[in-house]
Amino acid sequence: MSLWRKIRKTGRVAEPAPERPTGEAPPEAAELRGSVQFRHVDAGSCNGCEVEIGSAFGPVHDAERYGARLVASPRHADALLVTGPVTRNMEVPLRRTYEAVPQPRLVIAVGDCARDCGVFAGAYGVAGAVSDVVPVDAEVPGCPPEPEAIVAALRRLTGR
Amino acid sequence: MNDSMYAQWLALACGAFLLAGVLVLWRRDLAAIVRLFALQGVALGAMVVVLGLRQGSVHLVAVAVGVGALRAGLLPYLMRRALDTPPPGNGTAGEEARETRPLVNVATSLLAAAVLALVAYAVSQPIVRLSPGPATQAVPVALTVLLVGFFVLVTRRRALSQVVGFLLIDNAITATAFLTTSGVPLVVELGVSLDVLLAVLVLQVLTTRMRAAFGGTDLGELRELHD
Amino acid sequence: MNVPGTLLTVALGLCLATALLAPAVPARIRPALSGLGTAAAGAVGAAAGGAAMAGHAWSAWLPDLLPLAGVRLALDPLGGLFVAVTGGVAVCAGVYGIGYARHGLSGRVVQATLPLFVASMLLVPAAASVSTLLVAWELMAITSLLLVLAEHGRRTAVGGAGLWYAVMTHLGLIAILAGLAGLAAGAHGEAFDQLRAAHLPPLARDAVFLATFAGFASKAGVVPLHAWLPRAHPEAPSHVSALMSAAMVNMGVYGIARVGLDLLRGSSEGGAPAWWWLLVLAAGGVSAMYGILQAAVSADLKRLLGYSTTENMGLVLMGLGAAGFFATRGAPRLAALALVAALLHVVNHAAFKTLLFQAAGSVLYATGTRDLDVLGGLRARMPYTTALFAIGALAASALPPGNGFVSEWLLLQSLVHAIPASGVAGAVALPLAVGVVALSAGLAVATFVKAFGVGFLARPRSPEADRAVESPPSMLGGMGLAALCCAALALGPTVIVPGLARAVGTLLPGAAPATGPVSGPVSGPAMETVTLHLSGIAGTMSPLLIAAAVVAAIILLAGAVRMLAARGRRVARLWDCGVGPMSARMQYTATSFAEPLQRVFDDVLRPETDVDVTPKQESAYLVERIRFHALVPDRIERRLYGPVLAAVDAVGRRARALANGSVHRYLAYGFWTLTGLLILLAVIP
Amino acid sequence: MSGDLMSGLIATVLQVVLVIAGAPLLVGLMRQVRARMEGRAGAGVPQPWRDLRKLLRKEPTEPRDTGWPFRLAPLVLAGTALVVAAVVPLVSTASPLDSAADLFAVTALLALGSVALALGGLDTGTAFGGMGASREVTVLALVEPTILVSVFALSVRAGSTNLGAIVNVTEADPMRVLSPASLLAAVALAVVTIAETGRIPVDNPSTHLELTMIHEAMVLEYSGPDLALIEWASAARLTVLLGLLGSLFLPWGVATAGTGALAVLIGVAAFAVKTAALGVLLAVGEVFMAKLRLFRIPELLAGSFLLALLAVAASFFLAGGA
Repeated sequence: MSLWRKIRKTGRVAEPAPERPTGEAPPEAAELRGSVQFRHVDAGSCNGCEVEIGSAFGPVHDAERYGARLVASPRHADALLVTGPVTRNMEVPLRRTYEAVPQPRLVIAVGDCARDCGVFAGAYGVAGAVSDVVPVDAEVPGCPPEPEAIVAALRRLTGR
Repeated sequence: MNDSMYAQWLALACGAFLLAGVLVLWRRDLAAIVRLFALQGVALGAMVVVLGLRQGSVHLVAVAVGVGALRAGLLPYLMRRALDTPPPGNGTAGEEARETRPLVNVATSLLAAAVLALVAYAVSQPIVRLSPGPATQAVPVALTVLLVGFFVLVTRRRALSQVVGFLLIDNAITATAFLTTSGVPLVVELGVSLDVLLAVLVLQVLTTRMRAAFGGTDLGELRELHD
Repeated sequence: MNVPGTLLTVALGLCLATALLAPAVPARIRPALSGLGTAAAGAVGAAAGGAAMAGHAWSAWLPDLLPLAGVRLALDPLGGLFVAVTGGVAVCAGVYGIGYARHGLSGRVVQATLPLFVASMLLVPAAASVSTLLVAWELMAITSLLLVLAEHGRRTAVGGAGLWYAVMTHLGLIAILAGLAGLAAGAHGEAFDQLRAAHLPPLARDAVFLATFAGFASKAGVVPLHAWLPRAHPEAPSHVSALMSAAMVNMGVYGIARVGLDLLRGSSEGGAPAWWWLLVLAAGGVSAMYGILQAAVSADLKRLLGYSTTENMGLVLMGLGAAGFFATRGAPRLAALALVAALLHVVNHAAFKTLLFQAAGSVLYATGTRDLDVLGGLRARMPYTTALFAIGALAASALPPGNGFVSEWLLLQSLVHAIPASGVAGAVALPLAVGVVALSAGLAVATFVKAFGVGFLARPRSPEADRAVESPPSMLGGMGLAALCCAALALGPTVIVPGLARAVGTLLPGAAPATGPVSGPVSGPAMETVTLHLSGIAGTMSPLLIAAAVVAAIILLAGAVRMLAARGRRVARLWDCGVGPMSARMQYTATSFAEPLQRVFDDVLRPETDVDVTPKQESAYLVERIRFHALVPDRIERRLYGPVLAAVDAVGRRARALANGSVHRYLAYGFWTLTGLLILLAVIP
Repeated sequence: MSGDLMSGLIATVLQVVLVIAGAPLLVGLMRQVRARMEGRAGAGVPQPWRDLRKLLRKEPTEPRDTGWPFRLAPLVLAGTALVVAAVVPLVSTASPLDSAADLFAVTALLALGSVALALGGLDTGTAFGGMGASREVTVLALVEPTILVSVFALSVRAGSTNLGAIVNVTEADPMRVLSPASLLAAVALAVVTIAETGRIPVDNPSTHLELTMIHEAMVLEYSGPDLALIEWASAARLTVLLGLLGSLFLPWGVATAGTGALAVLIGVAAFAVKTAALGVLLAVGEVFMAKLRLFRIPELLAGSFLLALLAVAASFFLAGGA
């Protein structure tokens, strides 16, 4: 009963949906038409981006309302959500994860580290940016990126 | 109240009575067990009300209200209070509020209850055959609750679940009395209820004392007194 | 001599001829001769049984064949059913045995005994007097024992299994002998016709029933008399396992039905006591539950199948017990329905268990192991065996469109509709019985998903499994025949049900109308001919239509998906979370698969697990090796037989003190005995 | 006779189409309800259909070392769901297939689908596939007694296990729904439905944590149209089972034999409303519950078995019980 009361009192916490983001979507996204499943790969991130991704899929930003969803297996996924500079240990796994995604597949590099290794550029354990390992279709800048930016990038893929 | 309505309402009340009884075995949370017991009190009251309405006896309805108030109101209230009293010392409240490790595990006790229900049905057939009617036919229900109460008494560790087991037996006896004779005299019922009240009070005092002495109400620990 | 008589004689003659010829021919062609002879005898026997089921009764008295009483044979529809089932199994086993015997089983004794074993099993249901039955029974026991011991030189476990089997089967024989002798004494004659007319006092009648029930139940592998079954069936050569598990255990069922419902008919005028049949029902229920539970946690493929036999015999006994019980309650239609369900399950079980044991034998033949934990990956290496095992597993797990489903459906129908007719005892027993049937069906699903999924699918877990190759054509042929029987029984049970109804008619006279309780082909639209209609109660089900509908739906969906799909299939690397490669040892094994069930039924199974951690020398926190050892013992065996064996052992040790080697003492024993006897004779008037 | 057959046939076809089209919508509705109660906006009711449309156009993959069990599993799962959707009386009791399958056959068909998927999971040879299969069949085995004993309880009243007969009897005497036997059986079957369809508290359909998965662990290797079939099939099984609960215990509006087109239309509407209502109820319940630990599930199932057995008992304990 107390939970019921809490639900009634809290009501809707999701913020009103902002304008649909502009900018062109990757050509593969056209086939997905409003439903994109993401498999998240942490290629060596400091977990800052993970917190923001969590918040993007949380109730306030609610990325799920645009047809995006996180899934447990790359076989179920349409796109990879890669964070962090690609460390040497994660280079092969990232490539294999990409291979495991059925066609058509997309990759989003989330955060500055994923785009260009950020502050870790040239570090001995880093193999390179995400685009050095797998083809990247969209990027979200920021360290860490704001949830709004992540949601906007997801929306460009779902087209909603 | 026509025949089929009477039979159906009585069956419903008996069904709720039975369900509340066997669900006591399912729940581990002592607060939930007390709630189930209160629900059973309501069902018992409703059963007597149906019987009273059938016989057109205002007296029986009044008794029903009394029974309901005692079983669904006062006794659960007392048990809630016993439950809410914080244990002395730094609390093992989580341990205390749950029937964590019954002597017979929950799944097995549920299956045992199923068998008990069938046994109760089989052994009460002679009684039913004496005067078949919707009320007597429900005697197996009361008998099942009695056996389940006994089972709770035997297999549960917490003093409070034991109290509930004892009260289940009492509820079952009351139900049998009403179902077979369609009502015991008010005085007898009052006397029995007072006895029960007394027993609950004694057990509550005992529980409090046990807590003070052992810091818990696991009756298994009483064995230490023997050693 | 009429049709069934001639055919049965031909079948027995074929068996005998094969047994005599087999030792004489060279070892190279001996398996072929023996196998083909057995198969031919089986086919003729099956025809004899079929003719008897079709209503051609036959009986014969050969006074000179055995001293004192002579041999009495008769075939009625009930006996015919069991003869037919035995014959069918023998056909499959004979064909299969040709290839299987190449693995060092072409010896004279084994190849000559096989047809004799089949002959004895054809004789048991055809026996029409106590002495004939007992002789055939003993012949069956001895030949099967010889066959169980066939591989005793190769594995040490065979000897122990043989000893268990020998002791238990003879104790069973003694029980049957005692029971039937008691009945014969009361009837002043030992022919079955005389027994039927006998009037025994109630106490003697109960004793006869209990003794014969114990004896026959031990043959059927019913708990707690099952201890020999999970030992002997795995250790016997696989086609012998098939014969034992699919045909021999049925003889126990036959015996219980024959004695309880037929021979004791005269003694139980006015109805047999209901507790007999409740006892049978309870024994069946306990066997079904316990058997399938042990099968579910077993990792030995053939032991699993052996325990599954116990389960299925349990289900059959539940049907039999329910039938007897309903008959005592004056509900002949329900009784007939339950009996039809039981007999149909006998037939179904024979078909799928033959198939499964033979497929397990092929796996053993190809890999040398029966341990599911090291099998796997056989789908690619033995595609036909895999597909055939899948058919058997589908049937054994009682799912549509398998044939096991049909008989379990009938059994459930008979149990579900009986409440109003069966009084208090029924009201208590039947819901529990339904629960038991349901749980055993559910666990059977788990068991066979494990056996098939772990044993045959995915990747091999050992080099032996990796090297497996497909079996020779004769073995595939044997399995294929059994699979065909399964398919036919699954899709067209309405065809054999009238025959079963006739068999039921011999046991429950007056109960079954001429068309049977489950009238198959009735006039009406074409759809009706493939639907099982229960007369008296409203229940219908059509196995053929269900199978057709499922196949149609699958084809429809496959077509739709192909039409809508935009891209072709791609073979990809297994998803191993990107690290890989995943070794075959990372797969779930049979033990791990059964672990949740084992944990749920912890209180019943009491598994013994032992974790042994050896730390490195440098630090207690670094582990060098972890050994995990798990064993699920047969608890009933341990608790019940352990004390008995210990007591026998103690008595034996005490008895050894009597024999100390002194000749004088032995002579003294004789002297004292003689004197004692003389005194006893003098005292007794 | 032929007119009856005709209207029954039409009703059956309508029913199948309704389940095919409506099942994803039901899942969407349930997700939407959950989202709203969690304060989110939700993806909208048609979202599952968008997912399916996309999955159908994606590339199916097949891991190395897998074979026909892996390929066949989605088809069998979806095929059995389709057959069950045609057999059970959701819109009308006059289905021409009604005599082909009763409640026993329906549960066995659903079990066949689960078994196929479990074998598909085992065929991949991954640890998660085996784990999911093992748990799925364990739950399946323990659910079976509850189902069959509940069927027993329901059949006592109708004297038959055929679904059409049971629904007809209930529809003729709706007050029977309020009897203890019926209520207990309803609760028991509701628990079974939850366990069979892998909803909270038995399994969490939206979990991402492999170690707690039952159903999801078996399908980790499927992609594209195969996955679409599996997702559709689980939605269809949920729809059919909820619809069946509705027909058995709230039979109002189900068309019976010999009624006209209007009755069929009413049946369609009633089925849609009832199923949606039950789905919403289930979704709301899920918000308030946590997933049970795997080894607490047997307790839940033992409890439901007890309820089913009491339902049978109540049908002969109590005068007004049946």
